[in-house]
Amino acid sequence: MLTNLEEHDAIVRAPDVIASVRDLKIHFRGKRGMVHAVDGISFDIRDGETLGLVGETGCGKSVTARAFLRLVQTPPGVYAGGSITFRPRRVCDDCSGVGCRECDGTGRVAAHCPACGGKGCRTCGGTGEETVDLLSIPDAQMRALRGNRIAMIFQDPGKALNPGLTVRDQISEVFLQHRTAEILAAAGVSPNDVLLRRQASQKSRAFEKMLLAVPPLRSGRNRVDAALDTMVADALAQTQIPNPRKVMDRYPHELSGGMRQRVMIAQALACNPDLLIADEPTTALDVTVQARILELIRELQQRHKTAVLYISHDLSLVRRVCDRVMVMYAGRVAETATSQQLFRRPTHPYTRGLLGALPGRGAHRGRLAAIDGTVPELVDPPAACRFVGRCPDEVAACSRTDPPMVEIEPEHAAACFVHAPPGKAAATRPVRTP
Amino acid sequence: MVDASLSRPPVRRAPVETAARVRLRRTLELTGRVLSDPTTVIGLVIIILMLAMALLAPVITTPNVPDPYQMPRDWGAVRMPPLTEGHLLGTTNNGGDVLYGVIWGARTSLYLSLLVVSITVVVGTIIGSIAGFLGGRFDNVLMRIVDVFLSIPELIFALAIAAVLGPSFANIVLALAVTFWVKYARIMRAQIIRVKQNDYVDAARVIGDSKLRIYFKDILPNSITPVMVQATMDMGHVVLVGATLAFIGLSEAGIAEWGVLVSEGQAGISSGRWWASTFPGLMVFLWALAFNLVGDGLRDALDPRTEGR
Amino acid sequence: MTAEVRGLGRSARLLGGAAMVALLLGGPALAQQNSGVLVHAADDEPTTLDPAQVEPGEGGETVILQVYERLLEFAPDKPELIPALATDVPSLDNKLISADGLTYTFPIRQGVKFHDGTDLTAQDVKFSWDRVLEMDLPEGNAGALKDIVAETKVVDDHTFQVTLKQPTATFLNGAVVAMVASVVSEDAVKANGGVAAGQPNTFMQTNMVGTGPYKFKIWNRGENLQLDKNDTYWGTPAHLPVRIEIGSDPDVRVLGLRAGEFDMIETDPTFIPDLEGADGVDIYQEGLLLEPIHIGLNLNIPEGSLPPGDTIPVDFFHDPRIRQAFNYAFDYGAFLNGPLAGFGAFNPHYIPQGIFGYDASAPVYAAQDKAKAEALFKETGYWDKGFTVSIITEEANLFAAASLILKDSLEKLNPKFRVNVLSVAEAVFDEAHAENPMKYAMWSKNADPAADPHAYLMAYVHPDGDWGEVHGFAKGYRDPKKVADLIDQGGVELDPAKRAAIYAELTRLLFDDPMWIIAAQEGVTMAYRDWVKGFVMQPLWPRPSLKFALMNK
Amino acid sequence: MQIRDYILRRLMVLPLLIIGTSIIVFVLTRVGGSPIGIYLSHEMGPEQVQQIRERFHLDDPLPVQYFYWAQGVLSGDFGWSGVSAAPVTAVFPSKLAATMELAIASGIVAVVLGIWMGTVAGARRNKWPDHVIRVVSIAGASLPLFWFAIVLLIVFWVHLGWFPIGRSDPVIFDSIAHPTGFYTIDALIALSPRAFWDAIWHLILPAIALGYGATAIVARMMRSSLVEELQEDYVEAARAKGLPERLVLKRHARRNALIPTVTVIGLTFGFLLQGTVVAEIIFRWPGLGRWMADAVLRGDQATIMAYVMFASILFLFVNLVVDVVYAYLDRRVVLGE
Repeated sequence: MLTNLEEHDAIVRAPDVIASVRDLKIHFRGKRGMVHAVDGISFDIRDGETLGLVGETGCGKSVTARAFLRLVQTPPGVYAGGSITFRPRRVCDDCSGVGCRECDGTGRVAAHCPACGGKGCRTCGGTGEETVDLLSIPDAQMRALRGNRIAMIFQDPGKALNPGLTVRDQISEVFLQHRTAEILAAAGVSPNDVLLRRQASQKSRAFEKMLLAVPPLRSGRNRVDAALDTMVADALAQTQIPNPRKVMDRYPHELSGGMRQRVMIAQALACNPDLLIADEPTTALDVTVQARILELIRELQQRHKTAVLYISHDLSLVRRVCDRVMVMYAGRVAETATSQQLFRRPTHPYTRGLLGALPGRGAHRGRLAAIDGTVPELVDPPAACRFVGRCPDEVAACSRTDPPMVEIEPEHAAACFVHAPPGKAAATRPVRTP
Repeated sequence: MVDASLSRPPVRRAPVETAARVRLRRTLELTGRVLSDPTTVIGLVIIILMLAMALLAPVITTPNVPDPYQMPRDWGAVRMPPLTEGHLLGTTNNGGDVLYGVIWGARTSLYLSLLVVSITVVVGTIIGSIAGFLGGRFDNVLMRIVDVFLSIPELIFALAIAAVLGPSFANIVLALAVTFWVKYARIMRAQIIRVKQNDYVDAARVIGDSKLRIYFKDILPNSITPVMVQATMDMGHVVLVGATLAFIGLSEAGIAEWGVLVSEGQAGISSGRWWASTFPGLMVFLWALAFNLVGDGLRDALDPRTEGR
Repeated sequence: MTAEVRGLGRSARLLGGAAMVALLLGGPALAQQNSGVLVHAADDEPTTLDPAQVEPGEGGETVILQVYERLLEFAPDKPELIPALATDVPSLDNKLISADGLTYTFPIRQGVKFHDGTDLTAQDVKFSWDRVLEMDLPEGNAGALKDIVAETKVVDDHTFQVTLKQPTATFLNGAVVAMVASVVSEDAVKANGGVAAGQPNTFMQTNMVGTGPYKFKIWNRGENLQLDKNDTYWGTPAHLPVRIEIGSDPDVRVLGLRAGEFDMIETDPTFIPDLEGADGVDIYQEGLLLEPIHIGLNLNIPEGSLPPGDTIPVDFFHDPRIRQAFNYAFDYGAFLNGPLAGFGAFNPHYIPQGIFGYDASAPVYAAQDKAKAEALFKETGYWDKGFTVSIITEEANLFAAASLILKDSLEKLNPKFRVNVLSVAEAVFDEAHAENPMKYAMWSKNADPAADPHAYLMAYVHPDGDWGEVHGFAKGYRDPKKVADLIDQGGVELDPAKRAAIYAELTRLLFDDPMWIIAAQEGVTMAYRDWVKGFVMQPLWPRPSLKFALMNK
Repeated sequence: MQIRDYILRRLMVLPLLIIGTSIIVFVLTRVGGSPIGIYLSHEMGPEQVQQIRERFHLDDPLPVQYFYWAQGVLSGDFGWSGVSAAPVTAVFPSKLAATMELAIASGIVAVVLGIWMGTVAGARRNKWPDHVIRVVSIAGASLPLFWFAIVLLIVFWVHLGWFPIGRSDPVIFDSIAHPTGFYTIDALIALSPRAFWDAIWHLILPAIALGYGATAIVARMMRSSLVEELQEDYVEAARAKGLPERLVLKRHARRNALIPTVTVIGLTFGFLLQGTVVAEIIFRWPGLGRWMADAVLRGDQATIMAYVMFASILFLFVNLVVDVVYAYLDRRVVLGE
């Protein structure tokens, strides 16, 4: 699956990396040409960390996030190049997912590479861990990861929950898709019972449902349902929803925004995923609720040591939540750094502009510094810094070639000819990992 | 939050466009969008051909004397098959030239649809505007009347009216007009109520514009679009329903009208005389199809939700 | 049994498309369908089955003809009287008509049973006739008896006697054979509502207890009406039960006949060309209907009542030259060859071909004569003035076609002439038609058939007759008195030669003084499958007068 | 507002609408002319005509005439149907059953086929099935029923002989009892496969002719609402949960897309109802539509009134049911808006 030795190197050097994006390009076929929504970005997500992905609307951050689940609609989208490698974990044998010392409390352990059985080979980059390229695995394998190893929280829980199904129906789908064996075990049903197994994996057809409504078979169905209910209730309880058994029977429109987002989170974390993608999870919520939801995500993330890709346009929020931050602009990475570094020493003029636009940072009350101009159109862009035209510091080179990512200090890199000139600092070689 | 600047960066001021320029640009954009859909273009082409046929009817045929809307009946050449000399598409039971009927039928249909649609659009728009703009009791009474009209399927209503008025072309026009205005009144009222709530209407009110001026300057231009889409579709629909009434037997004797021709011609189909009703029936189909395609395209182009369909 | 055969036919039809195509492309003829029943597709749904209520010419008559019987009947294939419930046709010769022509005696057939099992007696006949006279329903044909009959009498169980108000040449041909004179069962009527003046009998509207070769079985409104064989019929029993399919459109009947689902269909001549040459379809096209298709000219238009647009003065048709000009202008050939598809005959005047008194040598309007029409219009001054006149007609039938031809004829003659054809719904036409005075200048329909010339002349020619009064013929005839006298003489003249001479004179008189445009006399046409044996019909009413009992397949 | 209150409120408005409809139709028909013609024949004299005028109160002012009509209706007398030569109420039930059987059969064809077509088109948007279905459904909305039905008749009855015409084989029809008037149901009650087959056999062609247009309406609505639903976030969320596409489509998108589709079923029903007039003429179907067409051609006002009233009441009722079902299905809807 991986073809480039250089890519392996990156993974070898950082064994705690759970997902690794290399030169990802996602384009959209538009009426006037190819829109380069994501145009060659590279970054890693480390196990258990929270990586903030910041940028304004249309900079490609949501597209990047969806690429992890391969949810970008094709057409009009096109995966134009690059890779996303991912190391799915499996449930810890010792504690069956509850969390023990063996698995550092996460309930997950690394899965052995199916190609080499853990000895280390090319496929797994020598780590011996199972490694997949999310952009090239078959659909069935992708579906097995979705909601299971990689989960997603959407921006507006009001829209991302199906209005026509109860909370129970929606959360139980996750279990039905990924935890069939557990459901059957909890219900005390033999895994060989085809009818019930199909029910517990959401494969029943209409006539099977009718069969299952007939008295002798009904008890089995009821036991499966009861087991499922318990799992759903537990998942909801994790998010500190009071009265989970009652909430289960509600339709989304009967719940408040905060409650809906809790349901969404419960659904996302139901299978204890390795990577959680949170796409502006608090934007659609009231300010007061936002804080609590953030707190909840943070707490759950720490408890499960789940890696989180946190997408936001809100820098102040990112600063509170994230370990590291990546700033995107017009489909490119502008700057990556730890949160502290970024706020202490913003390097890319765009990052500086963003920070300048934050209230309470040097500007007078009521006067926010704005970045002049608009985001460039991304239709077949030329080789040049994307910030050209809006940048206060631009030089001639900016319009001629793409600026490479240059490491300024450890963990901190930027793509700017002016502020991170290639060949100037000690670490002048272009870096892939921040 | 306060980070609105991020999600929507302030726009560098573009050169100011006049309202007229904006309208022109929008129209051009709309035209472009409409024309980008091949089915819409097919519809437009059919419409243009139909219109050409209707308008040029007196040129491409020899009009029947004294009334060109009557079929020219050649009683000595009844039931002639197509490609007979002088009767390219054959003749009817009464010796009427099918080609003449097809061509002048387009003119009759154009006449019918323009008449009905213009009457109903004007009446419906006025009534709907009054109801929506004034509101209150007047609105209530009007809308109850509209409800009553809408509680009868349109063909049945038109059928009942045409039946009572007696079979004639004018009565079909009348029956369709009585039936169809309601739709426009309802659309227009809903639009006006929606548009009325917009800020620019309030703004105009604050400036002190008169009600009539507000109506014509701000409300009407912004609410007329759905009416126009409906009118486009109805140009086809009117002919379809009108032809159905004519088929049932409510049009005039001997008139060059497609529904009448199908009705006359159906008697002969079993004996292989397919032409007398096939061609006119096909014309009704194409006519309705064309306006439906264009109306559909127009609606999609105007509706942001279905963009990129 | 029937259904099984039918089912078999279906599966055979389903066997394969290829076989079907082969069949269509001139393979073996269509297999006989609906065996064991005669399927007749009728034009009209009956409105009533009661002879006392049925309107002449209406769909119910077809059924009444089969189930009820009358004292005398017309022969199956020609307008000739034959005995039915009476055993003999009265005549002066056999003394059953009294010498003064006022008393008719009918010997009643013995051993005839009604369908309910009761015996037929002279009392039933008297009851039937008296019932009609007493009910006197406006929609029915009571007048046929009421205007003539003075008294009915039961002489004995099997002898019935009628006394007339005055000698009437048309009594046997016009009244005795009329459907209204059908003999019904007294017991059945008395048991089901009896007789009430002016009130229809609801039992009799939908039930029939007669003596005919067919028994009434069921009437599925809008679908069919079924008749069973009467196994105890006094005469030759019927071969097959009958199903009358009702209410289908003319073209559907044509299609059904071609598909073999119908054994015979009622059709007007327009459809005959469609059926000619069709496999397995025979067409009956002999004889003429005795109901000339005519266009009425109103001489009695109330001032200001014409439809908008009409420019003619109300006395337009008072001028015989105008009426003649119209007669010359009409394109007779077009009507005969177009709508009638050649089935019919030019009919010059109001004694149709096939009726006593028809004069083949009389001058006729049988061809368009534009020159004469032009000359006459010029003479009256209308050639240069022009005019617009409306003609009212029922829509989409032969009458409408006649109106269209008049329109075309006149408008092509002179573009200043405009004829508006108002083709209206039947009810609208009927209302306009029934009004006196009538509010339209012209209308188009056909005449009511009769067996005697006097009936035609009284209805359509006599200045004091039905239409003569409504249309004010007295204002238009050059010599109205002479017309009236000739008709009156003809009505009482019992010597055929003298009577013929009177009618010949009248005919010539009417050629110069026409009151109608008579488009044509329609041909009798029926289409039937060739597997129907013994198909016969005769041109008089009821139309079609088919005796189903005689047919087999 | 509770669904129950909503239904009650709608039910209270219903009679007003019906009365309003009856007044409008009554006035319109009477303005056009007197209904007397259907009762006349040309043999009648002026006295007889006058007698009939009086019998039907035709010389009274319009409101009085309406009063008589309404009074009759309330006592179950819808007048005398001239075309049937019987009281309206006597012929109505059997014709109603015939028409409803046809309309419902077509409706089933339209709903099942329409939803299927709409789903396929919506799910494979801009692929060839979508284009085909789009053309088929737009054509369906433009196709003159009177023409389409004739073409079907010619091909399948006259030329191929695959399907019969009419509603039944009279012999088979008469061989079973008709407690409901619905031929198919009666055949099932009578346990007669032969009659049931006969009923279905006769239904197919008219149901296709009539159902095609309605199918187009349903398919179009289904497609557009499915397309809309497929763009909703919850569909993406469902995919993100790992659901296979089949479940995403059926359990999530289609279920919600059906809700707006329900609303067009009311509209479709009106379409079917008016279509029966034409279809019944052509297929010789002994129902209300033909009855109406006859009445129209013969100017039989009592029948026209009765039919229009029936149609509007049914139409109103179906729309009420649809609205209630819609409100029940779509929990987002705010009642009374």
